[in-house]
Amino acid sequence: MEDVDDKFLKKNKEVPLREELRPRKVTTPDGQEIEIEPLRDYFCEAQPKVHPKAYSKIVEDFYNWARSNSLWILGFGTGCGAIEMRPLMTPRFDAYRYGIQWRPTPRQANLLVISGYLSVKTLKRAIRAYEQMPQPKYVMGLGSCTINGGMYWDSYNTIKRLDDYLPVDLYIAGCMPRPEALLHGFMELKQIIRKGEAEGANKYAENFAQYKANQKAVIKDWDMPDYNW
Amino acid sequence: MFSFSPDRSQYPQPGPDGKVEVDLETGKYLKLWHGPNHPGITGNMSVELTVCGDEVVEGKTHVGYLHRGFEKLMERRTFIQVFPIVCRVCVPEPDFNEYCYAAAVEELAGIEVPEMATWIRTLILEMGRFNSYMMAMGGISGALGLGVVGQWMTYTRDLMLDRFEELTGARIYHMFILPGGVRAHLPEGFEGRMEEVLSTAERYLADAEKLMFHSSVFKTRTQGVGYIDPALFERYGVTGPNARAGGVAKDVRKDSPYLVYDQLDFTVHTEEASDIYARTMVRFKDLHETIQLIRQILKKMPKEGPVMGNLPNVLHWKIPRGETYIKGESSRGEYGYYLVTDGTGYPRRINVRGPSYTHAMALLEHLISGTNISDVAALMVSLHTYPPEIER
Amino acid sequence: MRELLYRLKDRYHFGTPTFQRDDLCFVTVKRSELRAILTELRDVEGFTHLTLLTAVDWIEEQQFQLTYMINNREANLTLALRVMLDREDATGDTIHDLWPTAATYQRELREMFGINFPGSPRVDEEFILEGWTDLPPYRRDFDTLAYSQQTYHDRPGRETHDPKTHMQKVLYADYPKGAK
Amino acid sequence: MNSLPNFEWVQVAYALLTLFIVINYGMVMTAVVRKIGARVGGRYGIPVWQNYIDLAKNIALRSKITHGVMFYLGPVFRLTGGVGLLLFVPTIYGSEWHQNFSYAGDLILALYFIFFGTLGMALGAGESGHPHSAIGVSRGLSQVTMAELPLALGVYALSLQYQTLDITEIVAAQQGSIFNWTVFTNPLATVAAMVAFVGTMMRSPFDVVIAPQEIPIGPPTEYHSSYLALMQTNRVLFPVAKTVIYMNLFFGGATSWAEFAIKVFCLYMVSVVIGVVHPRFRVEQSIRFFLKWGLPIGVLAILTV
Repeated sequence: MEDVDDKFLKKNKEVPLREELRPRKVTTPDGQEIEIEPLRDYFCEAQPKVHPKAYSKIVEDFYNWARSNSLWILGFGTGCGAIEMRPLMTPRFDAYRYGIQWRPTPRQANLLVISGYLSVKTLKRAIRAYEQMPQPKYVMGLGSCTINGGMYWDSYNTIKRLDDYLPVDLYIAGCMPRPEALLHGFMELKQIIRKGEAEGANKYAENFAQYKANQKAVIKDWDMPDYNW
Repeated sequence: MFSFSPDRSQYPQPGPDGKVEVDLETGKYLKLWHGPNHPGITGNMSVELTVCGDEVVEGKTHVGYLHRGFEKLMERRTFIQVFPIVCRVCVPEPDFNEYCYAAAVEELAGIEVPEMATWIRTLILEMGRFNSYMMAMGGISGALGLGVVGQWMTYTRDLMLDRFEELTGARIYHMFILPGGVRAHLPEGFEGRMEEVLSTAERYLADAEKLMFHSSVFKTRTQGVGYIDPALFERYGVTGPNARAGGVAKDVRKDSPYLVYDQLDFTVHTEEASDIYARTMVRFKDLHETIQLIRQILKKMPKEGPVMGNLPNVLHWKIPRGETYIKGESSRGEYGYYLVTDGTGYPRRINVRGPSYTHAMALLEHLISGTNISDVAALMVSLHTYPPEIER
Repeated sequence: MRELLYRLKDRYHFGTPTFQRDDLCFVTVKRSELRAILTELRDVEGFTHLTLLTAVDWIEEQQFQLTYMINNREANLTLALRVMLDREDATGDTIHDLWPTAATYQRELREMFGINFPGSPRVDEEFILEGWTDLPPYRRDFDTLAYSQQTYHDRPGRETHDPKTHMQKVLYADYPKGAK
Repeated sequence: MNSLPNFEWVQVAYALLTLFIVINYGMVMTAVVRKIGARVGGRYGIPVWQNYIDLAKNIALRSKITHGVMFYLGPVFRLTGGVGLLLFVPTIYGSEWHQNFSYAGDLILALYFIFFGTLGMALGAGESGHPHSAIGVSRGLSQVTMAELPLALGVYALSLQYQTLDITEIVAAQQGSIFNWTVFTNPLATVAAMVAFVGTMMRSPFDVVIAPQEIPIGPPTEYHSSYLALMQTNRVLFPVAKTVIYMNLFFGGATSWAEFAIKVFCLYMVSVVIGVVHPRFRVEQSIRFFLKWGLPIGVLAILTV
């Protein structure tokens, strides 16, 4: 690996906040004047919490069994891997028979499948989607491009390591991974969950500052609160 | 009978330049993001809708979620190294990129392609078109709530992907067409297995036709919705099935034949209505035409011959300064590669002209105002856009 | 195609045309005459279709080349007009009123090459990139590898070969002859 | 206890037993129905016990947020609608155990409870503040209101025909032969009510409210973990309870659990079969459909009684 090219000077300017997000005065439909500050008003400011496991081991084991057999995937095709997700919903590979379902809203999903490379613009949306999912939640990285950049290793707009930004439970290698590989990945994830090792959400909460620092280093126009729960 | 159509005098009227003035703070309008995390969106893109009641006042397309900087990356790679990334420009129909790029390189470098290779290339392109149309049929039926057709279509597409796998070794990204020809011959017994796939596909398509084109609910949802005025086709760069649905019988395969299309018989299907129904119908007929073409190619193609021409040593391969543009008829319209070389071993500039570029941006923004929110998904799918080729 | 250029030659200044194929021709025009030529070709000669609009960065000559590719669908002719712009302070003329879809191309050029098109709708809005603070990425002096190395972290253990030496070693081990 | 003269406390236990049986029946049946739907598409489909696992999973989720009191009460109201509907309607005719709390005017109460859950959901989902919820609620309410219209007309025709508002008496009048069923004695009212039945089962062509492709996914957008578990319970209970009413009113009721299971399944399958092969209507199109077909048939049913 050649060393970082020091001759190239990266410019890190501040990106101004978008106009509709700045604090300002507005007139409501019934004529009142109110001051709004969108970033504070519209979002909850709570920090993520570490949620302990259930008190009894038997209960926790039962819960983990239920979680592993009812994986609800957020239907968010972030990259080209999304094209192999569709065969999974259809007759040939039918992932539904393993309790895997697709949900359109992050509030009802447990598994975020990052299907392929993440451009910086999508990373922002993926983080928001991830933070809105209820705990415990799992992240699966699909394809070589989430592991180390893959064939986009020199691209200026795609991230290289997904686990810098989100706690990843499982990677599936390949470009692109076949549906059989995905199914195998789901089975592996089930094993991990059943062993009680899939605590990515707690890891995220524990190392929150570090994850945020990584995310903000890449996303220049950070125009949302730190935690979008 | 009283009228069900909404009272439009309550809605904002467009100004002289056709734009609607929207003041969000009156509380009358709602900003609604369709996507990127939305099952009704074709891929990873989003439409920012401003709605008034159930009607869309204004729509802005936002793309860039899939931007990888391909055109920049290609400039950093040698001509042969570009191949692995060129097919990733358009995920559902990657072969077209390979063909266009290979043809552009061949033209500038003066490489001869053996005849057998052109036949196999045509076969690959038609198989890719089959897949792409299957995705489109599944998409439109899914967007209208007919999930079962989507299941059948994706299943049939899987069968065709098996044939791809047999031929090229990969399901999605084949990297089979190289400058100078293709990588391999057809495997033994390929025609018979292809025939099985095609007849299965025809059986499913007959069922799908009953559920879609003979269903009165489907007609109510699609007829007269999403109308594109044929007068706008040229201003907005509408090509392919979207234009053919408006009665413009233009098809690059027919007008300026490339590969072996001049030796094949096929008709260019058109419709007059230029709405979602007509566009779906054109795709459906084209799908049958594609099945027919695959059979024809397999019958007419020579049985043996070299598949790869002579390539220079790729380490020292330099192409003199020049520029060219290669186009072809993809399943969505005119697909083109603009290649500029500067005498070095690397391309100077490659620009991909994807049909979705014009369809999903300017045209969609134009069409979307005035539609019902429920029709947005169907409208987008009926334009058959693939976001990766917009932003590359 | 040749007659067409011959007909227009008297009124406009053309560079030497390159006839790449029978139906494809590249020709350089003057920036001041571009709009008149495009309008005439569109309205009189039937080149009604804007196929693409893009730019090439000739950094050695300190110039941007804008390529307007227009197509006559009846006669199946494609004509590409090249306009050379100065690389410093690059500004083009908007043609969004001739083809509404050109506004999208111009937005992309503004973002990716930094070529401004005053008057084009939404040209200053972000199109593909978000929060981009560096040089426009498609310019030749923007180094994507260095940017990527400085911004994103590599996973240790990844091995990268220089393509030329690696391919030489793997594919052409005995080239040039006797090297082995 | 004057309003319910024959009330005994043991009925509460009996009713809870009914509820338990019906919920379990609903859990398995909806899974089987989804499996059948999947088989049409050529898939294998989910396991029949998948609903139980999903329920356990949703309860097992660790974090939840609330948007306010109504957000919390929304699913509760919705479940109340389902439970109430079931409890005030005789599930098994002639069985003292599964007679529930039915009384002389229960037909009117049942009509009210069909609507109750939707209203509660509207309040709860509205509080979540998500635009998709708000749009979904407005769509859902307008569509359900229109779909209820033919049902109400059919029910009025029925109460005119049998001269009673007591479901038990209506069921009693239909006993004996299959030709005593309302579907044969008053086919017009049955057709009108079946239009409403298909319209309120949240399946194609009338499922635009929760359609993932359009406004994903309508009212329940913000609901998660235990809230969603409550709504899931209701989603298996409510269709069965609704089908029980239809079975009682038009198809002779059930005298045993086996008959109940078969009849409910067959009735449920009506909406499934229609749903699998039809695309969905837009809201105003489905409203137009109910006004054009459901309403005239309902009026005709009243006129011909």
